[in-house]
Amino acid sequence: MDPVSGINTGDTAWVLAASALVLFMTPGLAFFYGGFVRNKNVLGTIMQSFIVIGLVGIIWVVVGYSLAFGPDVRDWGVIGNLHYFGLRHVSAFEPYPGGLFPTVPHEAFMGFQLMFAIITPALITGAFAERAKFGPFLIFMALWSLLVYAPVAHWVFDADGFIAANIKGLDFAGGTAIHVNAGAAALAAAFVFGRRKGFKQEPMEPHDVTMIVLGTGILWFGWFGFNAGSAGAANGQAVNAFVVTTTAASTAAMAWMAMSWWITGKPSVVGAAAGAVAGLVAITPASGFVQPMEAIAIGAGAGVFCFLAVQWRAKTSIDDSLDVVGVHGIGGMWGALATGIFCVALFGGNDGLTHGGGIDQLWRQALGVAIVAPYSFIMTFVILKALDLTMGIRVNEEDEVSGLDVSQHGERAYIFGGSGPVLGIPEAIPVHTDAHGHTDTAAEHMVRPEVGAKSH
Amino acid sequence: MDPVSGINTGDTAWVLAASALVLFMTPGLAFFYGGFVRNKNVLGTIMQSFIVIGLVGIIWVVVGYSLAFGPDVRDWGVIGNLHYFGLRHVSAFEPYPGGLFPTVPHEAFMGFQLMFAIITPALITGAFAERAKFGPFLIFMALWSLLVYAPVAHWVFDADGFIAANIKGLDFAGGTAIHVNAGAAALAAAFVFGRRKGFKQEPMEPHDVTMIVLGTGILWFGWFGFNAGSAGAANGQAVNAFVVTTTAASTAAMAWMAMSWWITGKPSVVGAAAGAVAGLVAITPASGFVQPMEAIAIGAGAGVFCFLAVQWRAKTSIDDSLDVVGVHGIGGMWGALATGIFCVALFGGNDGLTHGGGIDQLWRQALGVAIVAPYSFIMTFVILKALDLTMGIRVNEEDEVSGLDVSQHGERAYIFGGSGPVLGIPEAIPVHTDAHGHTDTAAEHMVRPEVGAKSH
Amino acid sequence: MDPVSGINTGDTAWVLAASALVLFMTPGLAFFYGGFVRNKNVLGTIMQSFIVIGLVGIIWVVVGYSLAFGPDVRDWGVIGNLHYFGLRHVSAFEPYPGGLFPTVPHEAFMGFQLMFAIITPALITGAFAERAKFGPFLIFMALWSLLVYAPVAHWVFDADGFIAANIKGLDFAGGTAIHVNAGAAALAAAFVFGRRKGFKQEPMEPHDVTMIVLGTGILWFGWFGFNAGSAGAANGQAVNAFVVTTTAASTAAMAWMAMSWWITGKPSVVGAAAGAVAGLVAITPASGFVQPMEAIAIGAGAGVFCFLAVQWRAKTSIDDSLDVVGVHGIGGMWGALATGIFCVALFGGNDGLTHGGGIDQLWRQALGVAIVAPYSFIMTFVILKALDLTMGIRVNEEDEVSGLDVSQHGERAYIFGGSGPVLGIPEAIPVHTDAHGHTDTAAEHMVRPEVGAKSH
Amino acid sequence: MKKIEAIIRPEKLDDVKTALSDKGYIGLNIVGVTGRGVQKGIVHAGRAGQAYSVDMLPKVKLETVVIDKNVDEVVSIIQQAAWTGNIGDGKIFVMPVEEAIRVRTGERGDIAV
Amino acid sequence: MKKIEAIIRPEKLDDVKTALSDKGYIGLNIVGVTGRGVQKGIVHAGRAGQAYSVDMLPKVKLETVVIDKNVDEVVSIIQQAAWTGNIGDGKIFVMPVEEAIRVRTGERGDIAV
Amino acid sequence: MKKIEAIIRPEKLDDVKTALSDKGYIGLNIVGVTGRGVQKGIVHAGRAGQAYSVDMLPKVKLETVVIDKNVDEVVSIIQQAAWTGNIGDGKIFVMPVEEAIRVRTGERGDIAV
Ligand SMILES: Nc1ncnc2c1ncn2[C@@H]1O[C@H](COP(=O)(O)OP(=O)(O)O)[C@@H](O)[C@H]1O
Ligand SMILES: Nc1ncnc2c1ncn2[C@@H]1O[C@H](COP(=O)(O)OP(=O)(O)O)[C@@H](O)[C@H]1O
Ligand SMILES: Nc1ncnc2c1ncn2[C@@H]1O[C@H](COP(=O)(O)OP(=O)(O)O)[C@@H](O)[C@H]1O
Repeated sequence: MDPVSGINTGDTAWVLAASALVLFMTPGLAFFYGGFVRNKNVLGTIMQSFIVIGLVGIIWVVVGYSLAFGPDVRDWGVIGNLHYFGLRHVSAFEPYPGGLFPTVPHEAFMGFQLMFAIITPALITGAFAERAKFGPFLIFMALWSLLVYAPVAHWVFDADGFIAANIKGLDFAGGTAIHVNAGAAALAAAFVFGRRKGFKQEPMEPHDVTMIVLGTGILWFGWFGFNAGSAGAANGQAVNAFVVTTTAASTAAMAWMAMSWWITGKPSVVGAAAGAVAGLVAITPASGFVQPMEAIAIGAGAGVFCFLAVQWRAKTSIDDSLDVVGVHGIGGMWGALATGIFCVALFGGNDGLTHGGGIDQLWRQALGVAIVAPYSFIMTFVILKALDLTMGIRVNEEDEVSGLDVSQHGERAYIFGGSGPVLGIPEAIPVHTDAHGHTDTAAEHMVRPEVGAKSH
Repeated sequence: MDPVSGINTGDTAWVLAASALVLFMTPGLAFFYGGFVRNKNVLGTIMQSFIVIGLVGIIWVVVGYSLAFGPDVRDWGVIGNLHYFGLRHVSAFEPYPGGLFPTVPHEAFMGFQLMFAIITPALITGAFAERAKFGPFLIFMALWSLLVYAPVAHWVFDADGFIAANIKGLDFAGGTAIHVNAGAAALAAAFVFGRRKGFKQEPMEPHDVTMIVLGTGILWFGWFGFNAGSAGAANGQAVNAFVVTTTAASTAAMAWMAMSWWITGKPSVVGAAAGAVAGLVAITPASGFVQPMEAIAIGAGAGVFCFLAVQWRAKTSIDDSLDVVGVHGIGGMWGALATGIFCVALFGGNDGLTHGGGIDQLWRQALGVAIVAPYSFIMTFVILKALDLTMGIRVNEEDEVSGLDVSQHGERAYIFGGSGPVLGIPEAIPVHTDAHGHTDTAAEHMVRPEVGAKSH
Repeated sequence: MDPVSGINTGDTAWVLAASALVLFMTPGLAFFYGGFVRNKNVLGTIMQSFIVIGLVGIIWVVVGYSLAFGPDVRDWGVIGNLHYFGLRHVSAFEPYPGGLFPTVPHEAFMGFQLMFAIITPALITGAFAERAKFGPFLIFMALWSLLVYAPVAHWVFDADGFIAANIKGLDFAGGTAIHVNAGAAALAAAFVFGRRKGFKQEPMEPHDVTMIVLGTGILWFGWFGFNAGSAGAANGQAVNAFVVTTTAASTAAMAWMAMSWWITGKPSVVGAAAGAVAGLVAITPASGFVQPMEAIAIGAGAGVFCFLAVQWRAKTSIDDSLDVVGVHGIGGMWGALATGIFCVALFGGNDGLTHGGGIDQLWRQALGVAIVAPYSFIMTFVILKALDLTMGIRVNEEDEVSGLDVSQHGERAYIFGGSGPVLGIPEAIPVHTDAHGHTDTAAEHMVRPEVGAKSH
Repeated sequence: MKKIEAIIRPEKLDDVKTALSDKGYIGLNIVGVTGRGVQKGIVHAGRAGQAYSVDMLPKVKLETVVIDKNVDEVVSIIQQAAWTGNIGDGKIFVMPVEEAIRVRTGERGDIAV
Repeated sequence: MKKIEAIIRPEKLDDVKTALSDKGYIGLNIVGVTGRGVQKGIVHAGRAGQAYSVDMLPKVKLETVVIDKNVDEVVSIIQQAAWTGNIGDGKIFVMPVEEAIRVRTGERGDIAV
Repeated sequence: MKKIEAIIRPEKLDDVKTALSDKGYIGLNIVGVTGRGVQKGIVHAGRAGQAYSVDMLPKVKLETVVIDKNVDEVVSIIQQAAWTGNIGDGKIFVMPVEEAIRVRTGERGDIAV
């Protein structure tokens, strides 16, 4: 440890590795979601996560970080000021003056938080999969990042934020700030976007379950950075967060699989993957404060509660397409409350219900959720409604039938389906030509001399 | 380094990162194996690795760890006691009292060992790919983890274990405890499960070689955690283990490819991938004790010996479907012996044959293998036979023809094969209805109003 | 930190993790490239990256490292001597005597450099995708590694190299040594290999865009090791390199996507992925010397310039099939120059154009590029021409039509295309039998009794 | 009996299937094909998104065997349901079938379809 | 000559292929199709495993052109080998073929098949 | 009208397509099939690269409906373009078509194809 700055190389090494792991989660999420959608929407779905790394990756370093972790405006605990605008005053050598991550450089803390800021809005995209117009989608993500994520992160994570400082809610790695927040936004989004064409009429099955498992594997791997990295150091709390994270995920995977086995007669692979994610979500807020045997309880709860939530949702007419509410909303809420139930003062924080602390902490946890969820729901609803009225947030029916890949991005994911592989023919995007030979002009001007029949 | 506890943040950071890497290996293995099987079994195969993270992830923290690394029962060096049951007495702040990983918290050592305990049984699944009934499979994994892995890990890894303490076998990261162990179990499993329907009559080719390479890439990446993490510190031994690991894998990939080129006339991509894994297996026990140029020898041996073993196996009637014996059994054995040949006292351990230590260490290595392999073979045989007689371990013929994905999990991996992609039609699982209209009732009760023809 | 050797565990932990990350980039590259090619060439393309890990993984530890980082021959700054042949004198306990990475063991520095040596030649393979004969390809890679990469790495990275020492060009993680170098080689390779059959006549679209995004995700993840690892320590420079790396990639992904949106009317997913890679390339040389807001400028430039270069290339008759020149050549060049424009003395190095340092550093940067690019171009041209005249570097037309997978490796990537999945029939490689029943004999001798019709 | 082969737009398949079943025509098979006709398609090529015009487009072939008297009705159902009025709507072909056998029962002739 | 088109269960394909080759009928083609008939199928939907009933099922179409005198034998081989007795066993259709040409030799008529 | 079905080698598809369009025959459909005939194929099996001989090979089926007077020309174009002279070149079948309807216009008969 550097005696002047207090920077420790071991802690810094861990925070750097953890940040890389958390960045990797967003492509992981892209595959997790991409596997769930139909073939014709896989690129659009992957893109909705992937491009958020681009979009929020810029917004956050320019202004988002300062709003979330800048010195508090008027000491209201509501929002940070622009002291860190453009990362001015964010040192690569001194720690964050706000007290978090005291043994690593401030810029490393910023980079770690960046990865959280990226994945949170990306989580919401599952709620409106297969039907969002790409342009308005980008604007939504940008606004949500600034108007919802940045303030909520300030409230919950920043030492001056009112949930952290006044309510004293515990949220180690973001159960409330990230999962409850994204879950509530997802619910609002499902309402504003409305149901997909064919919802409950056509099967809309995952087009590639192996892609779902790939995404799950990457998420699990990355979540070690997410939770154990949130200790901000390679210390005992990080080690314990690491262990409880994997334990909860294991248990939830088993629990969800068992539920699917019991209810449908077969142990579902998709269910095991979804369960693992639910367990990772639920342990997130608790990971710095609970012990491994309690992680088993949290994981089991996550597997069962989220399964039931998803099963219930499937009976409603809400098209939260990839069950963001059921997994992140419910899982995050359970995790936030479970933190109040199972937390122990060992690593900092308080003793919870099962450790003689009474319901005090549980109450604080509930309060945090009760503030963040409605805020996120309402803001998301308003932003999306405004965008819908001005630009329209949803693709038209024809584009929805064609799929996002072709209609939004002009691309197709695979050239081996259908007659493709044998024939080596890419599945072209048909030009709309009416009977008089008039062609869709947008495309026309850039068409090159024909290929195909004329090759050789 | 903390002067009281002796905990070092740099070492802890490395062990945490290494543990995450090793966890990631199991999904990697899932893809490696998943690519090899036929389309209809890919989910079942992936699940057999993936769910072990769930199953053993619970068993190990509850009791497995204590059996393997708990204080020795009666000082026989055979098994640990229940001192660490439920991770009681496993500190997040103090190191493992057993002497291993002295500069990282005990709980980190436990977490690192957890990842080993997960992947080892998953390795065996390749031997009985495409034909195991899922329920009995889970029980087998649980029993094997407790009755085979935990004691063998105690013998080999724990300082009090009789192979480590008395025989003084060297096994840096698990050549004997993991690969020979899994390989011997695989042989027993191949015998008890018997051959797949159509074995040697129908081609049973990898349905996705890119998935095999993906798995190999993840395994190689994760193996740095496996081997270099086994140093328990970010020290010279870790650095050397890192380098020899990649060197051996490189050489073995080249060697296997060369063998396939020589024998079949074409350099096989599958072979290069299999070779890399064989090299990683072989260097595992040696990685803490040998130098890079010797890693080339070990890798070359792995590529050649494992290729020959696999080629020979293909001529027998043993259906070790994904060649676990040939790669992990033979590769692990070669690695264990090669450790005795090439080890050098530089990093601890002894001087081996080529460093003036004579055959002493080689002999100890052989003894370790000679104890672990039969133990694992016999125990596995007995467990599986018992399960087979009571519940049956193998799917029935009809389910085997349909594939594990549909028969065991009620799911299909891909909706882009056949007419799928063009038409967007999921490949449904046919209901068995006899000519009188009687339908398979298990499914019936949960069937919702028809979709498809009636959509819109 | 060890007071005698100066080795620091935190720094070592970070360099180990970073090395693993960089190794993982090469499989990432394999998928990035593999997704771009046609179905029939995906294994051949993946193999061309994957096997380089094998090939250069051996060459480098035996001799390449010594040429690049061994003590300078005659103090000309041109090449290292054989002092480190076979990694003799490369300590696992003491740092590299050449001054780089002073707080980690020499062998760790070697391992980190190994990963760079592996990925650089692999980058070139995109230029001659879908048409290289495998045997000569291997020889080319080996020669290029020794005759081009090793000396250039010496010039640029080694403290005694003439670009580093005399020209004082700044190249933090390899803009000139790696990307400009590979880009120039790619141009030469595109010329010598010539155009693919059907170039500009048939569409040659990516057969799997999700694979491209997977590769991009892995590359982005791994690039944190590449750039932040190049600091050789878990220090402020590493932290800043980490942040600017992701910022530049984000910006370039957005910029390329915006360009494609503007020019073609749709925001391309392939474009966003390509853009991210271009941004990562461009920030590479600058990452140790610039600040986050300048990374936005560098990323934006990378997105725009590389897009234009690729668009321009598409109008020429140069078949640089996967646009290595446009992305790595142009991106690397822009990055090298941008380093001279934006660098700041804060982390070492000099002040550049925008920090009051005048054009001095920019000039040095340009000089570095002007030396490396022609050297690489000419050497590559000569090596390939020589190989072409002696063994032929290109597959014959029939093999090109069949695809590399079948013709070079005797394998097919997928068995779910066409009628495969429904039918479970692998797509066999037809035997060429003439009308008199004479069969291609190479295959014949190892044909087993027929399967298929005769099964059961 | 006649076999009716209809080459239609993939996006119209659902409508056609539904229109047929609404009138009681259940039995049919579909195959993904790649068709060439007057209609052209576009492929966006390469990272810089150059557009190519191609002449091979994904189509769906729907096949159903019907008894002679239903041919006209089925043809007209398909034609209406598959219609968009733009080039590329496809073709319907009618071909003779001499015999039909139901595998399950061995029934032959009109009763088998 | 006649063309025989058999729509069968995918899991019966191997048996049918073998039964045909055992009697010396080698030449044939197979295509994956999606069929609709009386038989229904199930799709497990979503993470909570809800089951849907669907009416489109994967089938295999086997096509072979045979000379007139072999039609009955081939039909009955296929029927027997494809039979399970449950709904969904499929259909066999026989259609006229006017000419057959072997590409390699240009031979025409019965000798070409 | 006749339907011409040609089973050809996949690698010859481009040549056949071009040969047809060069003579003005644009309309056609192609389907990937798996064919069995005299020709054999090889599968490399397992990590040690054992070779198996198999009898099912990937082929392409090209279908086009043409008016009666063009049948001979189209058959011969295909035959020439698909020819390699080796076993496995494939077959061409000609079948009767009773009616053709263009979905877009409702036109029937020769004018529809
Ligand atoms: N009229 C028809 N024309 C063409 N194919 C048909 C027709 N009716 C049924 N089929 C095919 O036969 C399959 C089996 O039909 P189905 O009615 O389910 O059972 P079965 O043949 O036992 O009566 C269907 O899935 C479909 O592929
Ligand atoms: N002569 C033909 N034989 C068989 N199929 C044809 C023929 N001509 C066209 N088709 C099929 O019909 C589709 C539509 O034809 P096209 O000429 O593009 O438009 P339209 O049917 O509106 O005149 C083609 O893509 C092809 O699948
Ligand atoms: N009787 C048949 N009916 C339909 N298709 C056939 C028949 N015989 C052969 N074919 C198709 O023709 C292809 C080539 O046949 P094959 O006997 O191998 O060579 P050739 O056509 O040169 O005699 C086969 O793979 C199959 O697709």
